Amino acid sequence: MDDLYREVIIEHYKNPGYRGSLDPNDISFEDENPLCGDHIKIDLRVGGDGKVSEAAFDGHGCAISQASADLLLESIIGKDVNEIKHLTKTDVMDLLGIELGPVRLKCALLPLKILKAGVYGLGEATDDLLEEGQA
Amino acid sequence: MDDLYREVIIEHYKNPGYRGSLDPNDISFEDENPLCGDHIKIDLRVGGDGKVSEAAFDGHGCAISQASADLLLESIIGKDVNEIKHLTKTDVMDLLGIELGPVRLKCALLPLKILKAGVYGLGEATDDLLEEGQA
Amino acid sequence: MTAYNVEKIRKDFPILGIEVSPGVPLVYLDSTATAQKPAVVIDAMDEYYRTSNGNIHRGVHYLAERATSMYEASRAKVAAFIGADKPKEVIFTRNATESINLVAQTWGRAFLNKGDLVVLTEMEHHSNLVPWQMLAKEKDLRLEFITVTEDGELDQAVYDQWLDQGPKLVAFAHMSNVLGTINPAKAMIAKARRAGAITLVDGAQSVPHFPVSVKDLDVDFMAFSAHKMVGPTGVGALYGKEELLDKMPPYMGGGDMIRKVYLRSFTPNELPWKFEAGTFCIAEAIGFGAAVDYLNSIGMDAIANYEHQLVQSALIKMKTIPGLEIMGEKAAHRGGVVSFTLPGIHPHDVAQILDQNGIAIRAGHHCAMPLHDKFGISASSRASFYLYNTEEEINHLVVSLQKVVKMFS
Amino acid sequence: MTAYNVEKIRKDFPILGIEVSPGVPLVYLDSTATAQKPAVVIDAMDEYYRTSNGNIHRGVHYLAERATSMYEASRAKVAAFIGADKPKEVIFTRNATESINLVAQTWGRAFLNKGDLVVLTEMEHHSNLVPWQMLAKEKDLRLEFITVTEDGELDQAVYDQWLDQGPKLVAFAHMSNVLGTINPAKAMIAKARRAGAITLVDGAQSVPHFPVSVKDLDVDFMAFSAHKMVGPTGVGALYGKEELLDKMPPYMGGGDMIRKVYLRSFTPNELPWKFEAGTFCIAEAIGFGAAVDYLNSIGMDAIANYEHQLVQSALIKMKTIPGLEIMGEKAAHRGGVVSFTLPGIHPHDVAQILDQNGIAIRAGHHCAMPLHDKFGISASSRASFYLYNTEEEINHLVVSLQKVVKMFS
Ligand SMILES: Cc1ncc(COP(=O)(O)O)c(C=O)c1O
Ligand SMILES: Cc1ncc(COP(=O)(O)O)c(C=O)c1O
Repeated sequence: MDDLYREVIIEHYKNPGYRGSLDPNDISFEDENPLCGDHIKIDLRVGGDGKVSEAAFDGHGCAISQASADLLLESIIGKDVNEIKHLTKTDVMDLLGIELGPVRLKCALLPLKILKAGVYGLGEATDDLLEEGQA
Repeated sequence: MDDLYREVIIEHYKNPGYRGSLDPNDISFEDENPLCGDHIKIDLRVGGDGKVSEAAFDGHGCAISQASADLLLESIIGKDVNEIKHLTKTDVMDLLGIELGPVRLKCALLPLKILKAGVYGLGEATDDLLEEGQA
Repeated sequence: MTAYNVEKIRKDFPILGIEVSPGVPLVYLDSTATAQKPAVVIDAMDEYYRTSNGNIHRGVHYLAERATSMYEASRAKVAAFIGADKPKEVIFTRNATESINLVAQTWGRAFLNKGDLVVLTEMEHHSNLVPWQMLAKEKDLRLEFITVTEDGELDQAVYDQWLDQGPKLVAFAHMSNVLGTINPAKAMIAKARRAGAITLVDGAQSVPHFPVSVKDLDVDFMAFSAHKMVGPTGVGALYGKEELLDKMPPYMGGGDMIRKVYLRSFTPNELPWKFEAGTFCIAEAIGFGAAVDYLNSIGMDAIANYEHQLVQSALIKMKTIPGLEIMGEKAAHRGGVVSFTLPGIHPHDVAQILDQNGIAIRAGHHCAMPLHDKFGISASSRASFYLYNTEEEINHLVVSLQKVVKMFS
Repeated sequence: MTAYNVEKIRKDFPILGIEVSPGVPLVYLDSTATAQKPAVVIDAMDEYYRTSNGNIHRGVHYLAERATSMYEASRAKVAAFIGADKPKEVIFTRNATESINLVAQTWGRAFLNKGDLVVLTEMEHHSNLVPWQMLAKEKDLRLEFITVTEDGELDQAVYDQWLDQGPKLVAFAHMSNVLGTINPAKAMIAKARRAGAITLVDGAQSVPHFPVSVKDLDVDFMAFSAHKMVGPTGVGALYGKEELLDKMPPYMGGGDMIRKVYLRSFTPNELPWKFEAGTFCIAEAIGFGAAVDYLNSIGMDAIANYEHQLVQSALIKMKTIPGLEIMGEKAAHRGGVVSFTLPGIHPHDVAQILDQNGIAIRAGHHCAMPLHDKFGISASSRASFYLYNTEEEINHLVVSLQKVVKMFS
């Protein structure tokens, strides 16, 4: 029963490295998954070189959504903001390393949607954002 | 294939004994079965003794409804009007001598409904009239 | 193209082997009312209940996830079958009737106003009349009708006149369930669009019988039922263009169609679920998907060709019967439906006598009373053909009709 | 009374024998979302499609007549099951949700007016909230809510206050799908009647689980779904008192719900068909009848007793888990539903980890967001029990929950 909740997920859920908030910040966006009440806010600071210098998330929800947020932020530190636009569903699934059914997929992908909506400066975090480069 | 359309039905359909109308009359009522467009009007003359002295039906429709009307009128000539109130579904089925599915049953019973609605002086010919003595 | 093997197809449909009474095999000529189901469709639902039944969308367990993915896979199949771009443009409903009511009650109530013109036709099924009558009464709309010619076709000149008056909606059957007429939907939709009208096609009789592409038609809404296309009862579909569906208010309220609910307000869910309230027809949708797979395995072109042959043959043979008149016989394009009358013999009697010969045809107004009024009759008999009918069945029909005529003469 | 033989009952349900992954048998604790189906129900529909499929009401042939009588026989069975006097007081619908929408859109739109008070409760399923919110918005009605106490019961003093204000309608769940609370429906209905209000009971969770008689309740409307009472998806029912149903305008327009149709007007059919437009859920209604037969064969009293034992045992055992809190634990009358939270562990995680142990429970708001808001949480986990669950399954649940707690600690 434990393969799905690989230790890494429980670990990132219990001891997240990027939990918190950044004020001031350059990019900030929040949204939620009404199905389960997962709520996540992501703040980014971007350096003069266009690269993510600091990142933090806040909110509450299931282990999958919180671990996904933590792993995702870990993966983008130092990356060019434009690179974030190319992140997809697959990248998140690789980070989590597990297979998920449709309902839990929404939890796993919520942080990416929020991150991309913030980077694109959109008003809404839609499912389209989970595909390559879409806005 | 012919048992259901016993000769008597086709015969009464093709050569009805009671087709026509009575004017003046003592009781007259008409109605239809919207499902198949069967339309029947029944006129009665009632003697001073309360017995049906003359009867006639007019209208159009399937062999079953028309034969049923003809057989029914044939059976009530000379009967007390109050007796008609006691006629039921079973009486009609006995006259026709065949078994019918629910749709055709409506055709077969239309004349009885009309007859009873007329005798009871009702505004409408409802299915309740097919049961014993109901009004 | 491999030859059309009707005997092989018949074996796929368990019911086609029954006898209606000892020694009297079933001859099913009533597919326009409802089609028979191949074993693969029945089995798909059976299998669903035996191995995968769970409530959809909200659950995270094995069965809920299986059921959800099967349900949504069926939606994708149905969408592909009618050439829709996106599965979310296909809303599951109970039947074509509900699909039309949905449009009337959501799009219609939101976007039609007093005095607006809605154009229908004289050959509509009650399902594409009554919902508009109800709405017209509520909102004081104006309903006008494209007349039907002697040949059983829509009078395009009359249609043009109504278009000149700027209708807001044009709604018509792709194929008449009485006359069999196949209306020139693509051209009619193009004209409606130029006149600024939204279009709804009642595809209840077209989608089951020949290839239909909503994209090619460029139609705004299309309604159809699974049970008429070898699928189960209890499920149908509404196709709608995304931008229209998006603008429409929800239909029924309840579980699944919401995003958030508070005591006094709610926000609706996304497409397509916005229109699917409560526990939906899950097994039925899965059966619908299996039906579409089955029809695809035969090929809609092959089915349409075969039916065309059957009906041409039926028309020729039926006309040999003295006095038999066919409604809309001369329509240029017609599908596998033949409605007819016999002088002095009520359709109910015809149907019942045929039934004793094992032949299932329909008698009555076929849910098209106004069309029958137009032809000056209250009822007709209707034989209809589908992928599993045969030339021998037509022969049997014709011989039996001859007997009926004899009985009454 | 013969002893309740759960092992024998389990054999009637094919799905209960499956494994969700090799070596992991299914433990189905999600019957509140949808129940599993016994073979007799699946087979009844299968058999219908293989031997009796035809469109109902209008046809005179063998299949049409068979289908019609099977469909109407099911209506009579469902009516008898809920103690209704007349089969025509039972309208088939898609599900409980549609039943409630039907009342809102026909009775509600016809008889409720600006400012009228509608009393609901804080424990309603979205299906008994959203339809009234939609109507309230349209007609400017006033919605008020009977509050839920800490113990998970309806606050009858609050109810009395609303009754003093002369509500036109009181609508509430007979049993909560989250708390398991069984509300004192009979007393509440009697009070509503004295106050002059029409009553609607959402019987989605009561009718499947204990004997319910509309006559004894003297309720005006009751909604329920077949799929929660071992029947198929795609069919539900609305019970309504004849005199009310008679006065209501029709719901959807189309075939079968009409008596006569002209181009610009129609007259509606009699009860119950007035509310059943288009080709209805024929096979599903037949499956519904088979489900009712099955439940009767076990006995609703026996089922209720057995479930009561199960849930009492579950409550005791589950409370041994550190930190586990049960919603509405102290309700005086409760059915076989246990919703709970574990500190610091999201219900979705609980459900998913249990799923890997083969245990199907539900996680989320269970279509009752306002109730969760009231309890200050956004989601809960829910285990629910039905006639086929066992003590061993409860033990398995408890052991697995202990593991979950350990994983997260
Ligand atoms: C109390 C209650 N009411 C209504 C419903 C809605 O039932 P359905 O989804 O079958 O329409 C449910 C089930 O989800 C329920 O538990
Ligand atoms: C042309 C047409 N439209 C609509 C319908 C209604 O279909 P359903 O009864 O499945 O809703 C039918 C079938 O009866 C039909 O033939």
